[in-house]
Amino acid sequence: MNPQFAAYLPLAPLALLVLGALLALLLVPASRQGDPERTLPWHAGMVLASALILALTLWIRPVLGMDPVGPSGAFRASYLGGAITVDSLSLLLVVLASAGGLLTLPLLVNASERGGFAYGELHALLLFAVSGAGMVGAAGDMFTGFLGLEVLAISVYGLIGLERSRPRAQEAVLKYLLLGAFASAIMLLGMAFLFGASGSLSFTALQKSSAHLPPARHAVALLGLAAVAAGLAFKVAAVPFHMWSADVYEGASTPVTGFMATVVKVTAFVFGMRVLLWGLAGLGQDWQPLLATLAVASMLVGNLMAITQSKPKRTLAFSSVVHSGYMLVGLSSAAGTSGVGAAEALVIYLVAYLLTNLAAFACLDILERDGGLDGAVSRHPWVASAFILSLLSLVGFPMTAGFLGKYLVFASAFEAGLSWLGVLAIFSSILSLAYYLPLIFKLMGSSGRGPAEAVLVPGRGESISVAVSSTLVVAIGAGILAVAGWMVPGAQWLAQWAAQAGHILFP
Amino acid sequence: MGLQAPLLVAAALFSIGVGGFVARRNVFSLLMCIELMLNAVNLVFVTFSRQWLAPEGHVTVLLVVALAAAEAAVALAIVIMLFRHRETLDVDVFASMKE
Amino acid sequence: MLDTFLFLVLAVIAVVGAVATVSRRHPLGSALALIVVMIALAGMYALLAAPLVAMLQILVYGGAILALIVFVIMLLNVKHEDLAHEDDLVGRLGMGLTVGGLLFMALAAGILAIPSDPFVPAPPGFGGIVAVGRGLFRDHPVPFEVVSLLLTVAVVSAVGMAKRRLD
Amino acid sequence: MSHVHLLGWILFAPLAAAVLNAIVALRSARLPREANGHSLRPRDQLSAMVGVGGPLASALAAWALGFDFLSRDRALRLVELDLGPWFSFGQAHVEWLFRVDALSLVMVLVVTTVGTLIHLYSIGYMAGDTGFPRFFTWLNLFTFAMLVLVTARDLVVLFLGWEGVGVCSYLLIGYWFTDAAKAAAGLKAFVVNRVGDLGLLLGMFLLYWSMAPGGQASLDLDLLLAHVSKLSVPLATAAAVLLFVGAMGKSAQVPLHIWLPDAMAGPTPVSALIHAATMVTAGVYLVARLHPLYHHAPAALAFIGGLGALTALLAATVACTQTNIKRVIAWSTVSQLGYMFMALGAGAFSVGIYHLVTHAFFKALFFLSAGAVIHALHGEENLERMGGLWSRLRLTGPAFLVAAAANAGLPPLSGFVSKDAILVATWHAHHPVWFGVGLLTAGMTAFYSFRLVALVMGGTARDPELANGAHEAGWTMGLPLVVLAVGALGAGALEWPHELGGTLWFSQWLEPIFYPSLDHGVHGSPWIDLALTAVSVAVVALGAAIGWGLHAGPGAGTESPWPRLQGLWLTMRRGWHVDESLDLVAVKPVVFSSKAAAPFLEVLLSACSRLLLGGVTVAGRGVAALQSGLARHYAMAMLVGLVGLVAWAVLAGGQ
Amino acid sequence: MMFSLPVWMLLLPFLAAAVVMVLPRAWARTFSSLAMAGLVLLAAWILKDFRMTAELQQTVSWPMLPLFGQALRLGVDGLSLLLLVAGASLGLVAVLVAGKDRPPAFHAWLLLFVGTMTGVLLVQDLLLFYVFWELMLLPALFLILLWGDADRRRATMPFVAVTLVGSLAMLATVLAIGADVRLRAGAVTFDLDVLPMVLESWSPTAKTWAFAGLVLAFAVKIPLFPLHFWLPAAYTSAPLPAVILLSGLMAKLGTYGMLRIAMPLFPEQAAAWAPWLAGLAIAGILHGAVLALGARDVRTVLACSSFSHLGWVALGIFSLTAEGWTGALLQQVGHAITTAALFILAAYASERQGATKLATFGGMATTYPWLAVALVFAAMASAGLPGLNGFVGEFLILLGAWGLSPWAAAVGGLGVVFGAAYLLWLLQRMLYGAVPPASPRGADLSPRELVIVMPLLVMMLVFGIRPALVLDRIKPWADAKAGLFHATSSHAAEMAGNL
Repeated sequence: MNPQFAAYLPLAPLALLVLGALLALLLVPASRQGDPERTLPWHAGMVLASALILALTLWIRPVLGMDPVGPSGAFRASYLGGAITVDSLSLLLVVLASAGGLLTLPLLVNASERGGFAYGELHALLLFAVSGAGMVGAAGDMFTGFLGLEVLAISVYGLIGLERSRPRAQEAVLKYLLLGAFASAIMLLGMAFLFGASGSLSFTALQKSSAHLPPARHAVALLGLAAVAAGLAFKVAAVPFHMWSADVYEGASTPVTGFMATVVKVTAFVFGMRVLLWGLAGLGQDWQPLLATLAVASMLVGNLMAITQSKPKRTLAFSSVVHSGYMLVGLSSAAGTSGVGAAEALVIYLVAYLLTNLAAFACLDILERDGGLDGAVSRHPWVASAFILSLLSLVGFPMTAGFLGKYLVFASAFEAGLSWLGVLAIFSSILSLAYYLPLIFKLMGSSGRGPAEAVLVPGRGESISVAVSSTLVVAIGAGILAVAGWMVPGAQWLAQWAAQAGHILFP
Repeated sequence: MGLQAPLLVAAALFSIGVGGFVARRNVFSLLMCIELMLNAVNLVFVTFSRQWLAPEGHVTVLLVVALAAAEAAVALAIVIMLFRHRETLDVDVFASMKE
Repeated sequence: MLDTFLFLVLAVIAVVGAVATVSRRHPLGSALALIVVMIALAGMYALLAAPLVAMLQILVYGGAILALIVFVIMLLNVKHEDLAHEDDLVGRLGMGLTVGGLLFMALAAGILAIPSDPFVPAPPGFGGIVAVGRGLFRDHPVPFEVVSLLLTVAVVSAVGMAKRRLD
Repeated sequence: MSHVHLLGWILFAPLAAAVLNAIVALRSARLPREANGHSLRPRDQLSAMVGVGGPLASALAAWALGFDFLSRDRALRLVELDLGPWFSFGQAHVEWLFRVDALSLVMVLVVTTVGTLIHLYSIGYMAGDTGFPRFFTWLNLFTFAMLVLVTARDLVVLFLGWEGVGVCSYLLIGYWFTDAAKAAAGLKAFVVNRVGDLGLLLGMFLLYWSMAPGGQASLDLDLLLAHVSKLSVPLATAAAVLLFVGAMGKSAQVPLHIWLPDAMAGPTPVSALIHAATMVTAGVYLVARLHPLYHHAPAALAFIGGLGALTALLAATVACTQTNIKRVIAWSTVSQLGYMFMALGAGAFSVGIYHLVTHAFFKALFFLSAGAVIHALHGEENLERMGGLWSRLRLTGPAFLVAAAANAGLPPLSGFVSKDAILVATWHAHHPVWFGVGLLTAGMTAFYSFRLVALVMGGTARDPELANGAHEAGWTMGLPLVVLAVGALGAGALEWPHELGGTLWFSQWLEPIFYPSLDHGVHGSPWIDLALTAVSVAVVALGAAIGWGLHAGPGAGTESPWPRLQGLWLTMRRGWHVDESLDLVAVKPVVFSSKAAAPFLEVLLSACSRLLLGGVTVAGRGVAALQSGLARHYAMAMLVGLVGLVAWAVLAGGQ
Repeated sequence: MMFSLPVWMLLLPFLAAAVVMVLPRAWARTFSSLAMAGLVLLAAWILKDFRMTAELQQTVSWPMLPLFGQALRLGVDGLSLLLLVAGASLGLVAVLVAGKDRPPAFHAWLLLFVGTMTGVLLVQDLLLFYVFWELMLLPALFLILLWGDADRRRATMPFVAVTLVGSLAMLATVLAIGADVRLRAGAVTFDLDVLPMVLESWSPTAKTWAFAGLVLAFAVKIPLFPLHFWLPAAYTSAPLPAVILLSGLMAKLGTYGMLRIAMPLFPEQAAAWAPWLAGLAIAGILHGAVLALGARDVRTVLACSSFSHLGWVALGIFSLTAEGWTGALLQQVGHAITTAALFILAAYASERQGATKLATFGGMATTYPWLAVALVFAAMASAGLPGLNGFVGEFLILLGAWGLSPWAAAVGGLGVVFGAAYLLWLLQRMLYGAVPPASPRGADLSPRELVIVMPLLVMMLVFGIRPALVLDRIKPWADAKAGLFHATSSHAAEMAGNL
């Protein structure tokens, strides 16, 4: 292989996504004929799948020109003076975002075919969204990462807004857009101050300067940190920047909600890891209490809000606020040079969270279409079981991915000396039972309110999506039993990958 | 002239924009408040660029302008869509979702 | 000294314009006030050794973005009854600006803690088209490219949402 | 046959009979039930044969062993049967170890002999009952359990027998379970007994732990009794009293006597065997068996004797007033058990045991003859409908009279000898109060015994129709009456007082057991003893005369012969309201709390969950109120958050 | 050995559950009975090979994912052996009493229930213990929620909620321990043999909190007063096979956890708390008995009885004496047999009566003599009649309790009285009295029913007369491990000596 060519190979997944998105735009007119061959869905699916496989392959077979960093075998390849950085974390994000897109696609297509949706553009926007997420992962400087987030955000605005016939979707997109722009401006302000503190926005430069800032510039950096944290908190829906999420999650069509709750949040967290663990690693002492406070607020308020909700979708929305709290626990535990374990844990949590919520929202979408959740287990046993499984994963039940993530993240809090935070997180888990259990009970109950028989059969794509995500939830969860040699090598891969992704931030 | 004056102006503009954003109900006003905030950010960038003598700030300002344009485009599209359906520019009308 | 004086004048104009922007009832009035703010800002940019940015501020911001907003306002033919009936505007504006004022105080406290030495003289060509162009196209091509993508996405989204026919 | 084999026969013949009968009972349980009068169905015949055969074999073996013992040296009167380990814990090992010595042999003989007779009697008494095989199953099983109790060498094995007889008692009292009240009487008996059993258990624990520091912890009687002298006196007293609580339950001492009168709900043979002759005397046996411990704890002995005296008196007063033939005898049993404990309390262990033996004979006779009366009157038990039966029941009548006279303690019957020995013993033990109480009780005993005879046999029939239908039952019921009557008449010979020319053979038989304990009855001055005997005989005679005189005449009834004492009479008839008081103090609160507990729990649970959930919900609502649906409110929240963060940054940066 | 007996025991139920899901409905019961029988065989094999010592046997060890530890160890010792055997046997019984019309999913959940509990018993690793512990809830929940009584939803909510609260408290302890180990050693391990050494250096406060977390989790499962509130409703509304496993095995895992995890890891805390916990156990014994006395539903009586009996077990454990421990372990096995028999017989009786409310019962001894005999027998075993399986355990527990404090034995011993009272009162209402005119008539125990019940009754007798069959395997362990608390127990003996 031509070494020149090989050196640029790590960019391939991202390039593929962007080109695929642009190609999808060209194909949009084809959809005018009603797209009987489903050209667009196939195209989008193929692009996402190839990006996923490509990223996986790249991770499994570190390519020429990638220097290992640290003992875990993590690698990093920089291009254009560090503006683009491909490493284990960015590849993982591509995999996650592509997987998110891929698993959402059938539901989205189904929703649009049921009507009320602009069919053509959504494929392009989905691909754009995933590429935006990929750019966040590959960004070598803060502003590029921010732009990636904006690409993702605007694509999601579009995805919500494409459902033009439903007033709630319009309301959702309006709120999301206005508040999103507001938050972006705040984040930009923060970045401006960070730029002021170090003279550059590239992560490497930030890291170098943040390690030993003179007091004056330290003050500037703190202003920047505060505003950036606020912007990030909005993106991940942490209290008190969370209020948009319930309305937007509710208003958007459920597949889009699922995509938002997973890909957008995970991407925002990866961005947060880049900014805080890489760029601002030197300020760990400063942002640790800040994030811990946000985490506590998110866990507390999120739980209280979730308990009072009557619509499952809003409950899940606030549940994801609570989960942001957990992830913030992990992020704040990663402060300091010994935070590798916490970063690793957070990465695993992100994976678990993404898969679990994808499954949950997919099931919710299917079940709410056909008679609601009451006694769904008798109408759609498999889908309802998958839903229960994902709810258990959200609770953090063992043998589900959720447990794995929760266990590792909470343990990292204890390890970081934030035992109080760990204990609060467990309290929060206890509180969260107050809304997860009723949902489970509702699914299993036989109140007789819903219809007795299934009317609508979920599409094949949807079924596969639910099956894949829930199987992965269990498979990763079973990783705790992954005793060398005879079970679930996937779990080991994940652990290894997470270790590398964590280590890449702590050279 | 030093850092403080431009930064204070930027802070003032940003705060006014923020204050307007939480106060106004008219969609266009909200959009313009955001523009105001973005402009304040730009001023900060330019100021620090001057301080560091780094052109990166200028570059960023240009890109922020483009970003503002993009956001405006989408926002206006939404406004058009909403106005078409609801015949109003009042954001408070859109409060159907709450528990 | 002249710089400082000019800057202060522009600052006052900008702040007054900003207040007008947020307090005008009709969006058209706000838009006009915003243009004033932008022009004042352009002046400040020029004083801060950023002539290119100053120019583009007027061209792109004033010329394009605001024109777009004004265009849409006109397009929608917003009548007075379509506007929000912001009867309690003064009260809410007071409230908003109070909290905004708090933010300003917090920010100002931070800013005033920064030592404010006079700027060193800028090297020739700083902020000029060459320097910025080099920064944009040589040092930071990636953000530039991403922004292009961003604009594409925005257009796709906007078109998807705003076009009349569903397909 | 070796002695060990004899012991094996003694123990397991009844068990084998019980198992066989159980099989018959279970097989017949599925057959249709037909009423067939008083004749025995084939399977009942089998059951009867097995049921009597088992105890009979046991009795024969026991007698064989007894005669063998007689021929042996005193020190060699011991047989042990080791069936291996049961369980071990801590340092202790519990063995299936059975032992017959002189004391156990007495008990074994009483149990098997009286038991066999009562089994025989039951054939006639229970003939025609649908549950005939079941009855014999329980009765055989009871015999086995009782034998385990009296032959056990380990306290835990003894406890097995102890509980085993309790269960059989429960099952037999509630034998006619279709009558819920009868079943409930069984329940009461079992539960009250359990209170005593708890005391017994605790006593065992105390002994075990008191031995633990020496590394010798065990509940084996030999080890234990060898150890008791090392115990401190308070500890020994505590253990002794706790163990006695067990005896109180089983032997119906105040206040745990309340179950025994109700236990009369069972068939009369059951009352005779379990609630007169054998099971209720287990407490006496236990105390006697553990006599070294009690010797070491004089205070406990005093307690036992005092409580025995109280029980004797109280029960005697109640017996005077009863209207039910069986209840009179039941209360009499309670009273006599009190006597036995009085003897034990006085340190006269062999006298206590002797009264146990004589009592077994005459009280069994009393019950069986009463049973014959009841049988003859088709189940009638009310004294108000009896009378004038002497002429109609030519066998039962005399038997009844002998039983009553022995019970009253008329010389020279067996009851006289044993009762007199007790009175003498209390006098010599310097317990004049006990003596006085004993004397008074003896008088009352005579009173109610002859009142009973007068009401049942004497005078004219109060219900002529019923009386005219009365007839004697068959030989199976008659033979036991005769044998027991002979026993009641002649058993006095075993311990005929010195001063009247007797040998005190029984005390000598038990001497190796209770050696070196002092039997006060043996060592008194003959003249004092004679005087005491004279006094007691006089009192008994007086009581008997009043009892007969007041009730033999026409028109006599069960009501108080002295109208002015009517109130007291009724109080006594109700057992001095002990039952009601205990019910109020111990049972009612438990029943109330059991009824209240579940609803209370429910209310508490729902209140707690409501409070908790309510608190959370209220807090949630408070937060949710901010979620107004208005974007600018959301922006305001963000703005507040931003101000907070920036303010924090300024403060943190200023440091 | 990779595939030795414990591994097979651990895998079999899970594999069988997977298989049964894809089998046709008609084969489900047969297949799962075969699977359970296989499990019983494996357990019996382990039993056969068991050496009567205190040590861990049949050990298996694998390397683990380093995130979670170094090696996963499985093993069997005197503490777990008989629970394993009892669990497998009860699993078989549960499948046998399951109705013919139960769907495959029901059997799958039953198998999973047994499997998770087997896991709890086999693993020698704190984290894996927690995992199986938590998993165990799932089958219980689903069995009740999907196949329970009419008011099952009301019944299960407190059960699940409080159980999860308890296990999250345990999770807090697990996390704290794990984090500490990793900080100190740089690697993760949850091996139960290693942890005590690590925990030695903890501060007393930290230990107390950690211990409290574990105690809460176990106390909910036992349940210890006042955390028992979930029990009556849950047991009452669960289907029969589930309730057999719930009361027969799951409840014992609470006390198992105390002995396996909480007390060895934190001996000082255990010693300090033991009197208080024993007090709660006694309160539970009495409260359960009182509840059983007042209950109006036959299943509620048995549920409360089970609660009361587990109070006995807990009392034995908290007595901190070898006698008490031996008794508690014995009582666990004995109670597993008795409670299963009682619940089964009660179900048979209710089936015939067409109701479970005691007010509708009466006179069953007349109409169903065999059933009545069996019920009386089982009730007597439950009441601790010597010669049957309940006695020796109760005896040793009370004996041990005396070693803790004479008052504990005296007050706890009242349970002996109350126990007899409520059981006989139950028999009184079900069996005795006249037959109510309205009650339906049915046949006495069928051969199938007899085949299920008889072995249990025979075992009651056998273990009553030859408890050594169980004791010989338990006692070495109890004697050795209670040595941890030897100081306290000899102290108690001295106290008794000084009294």
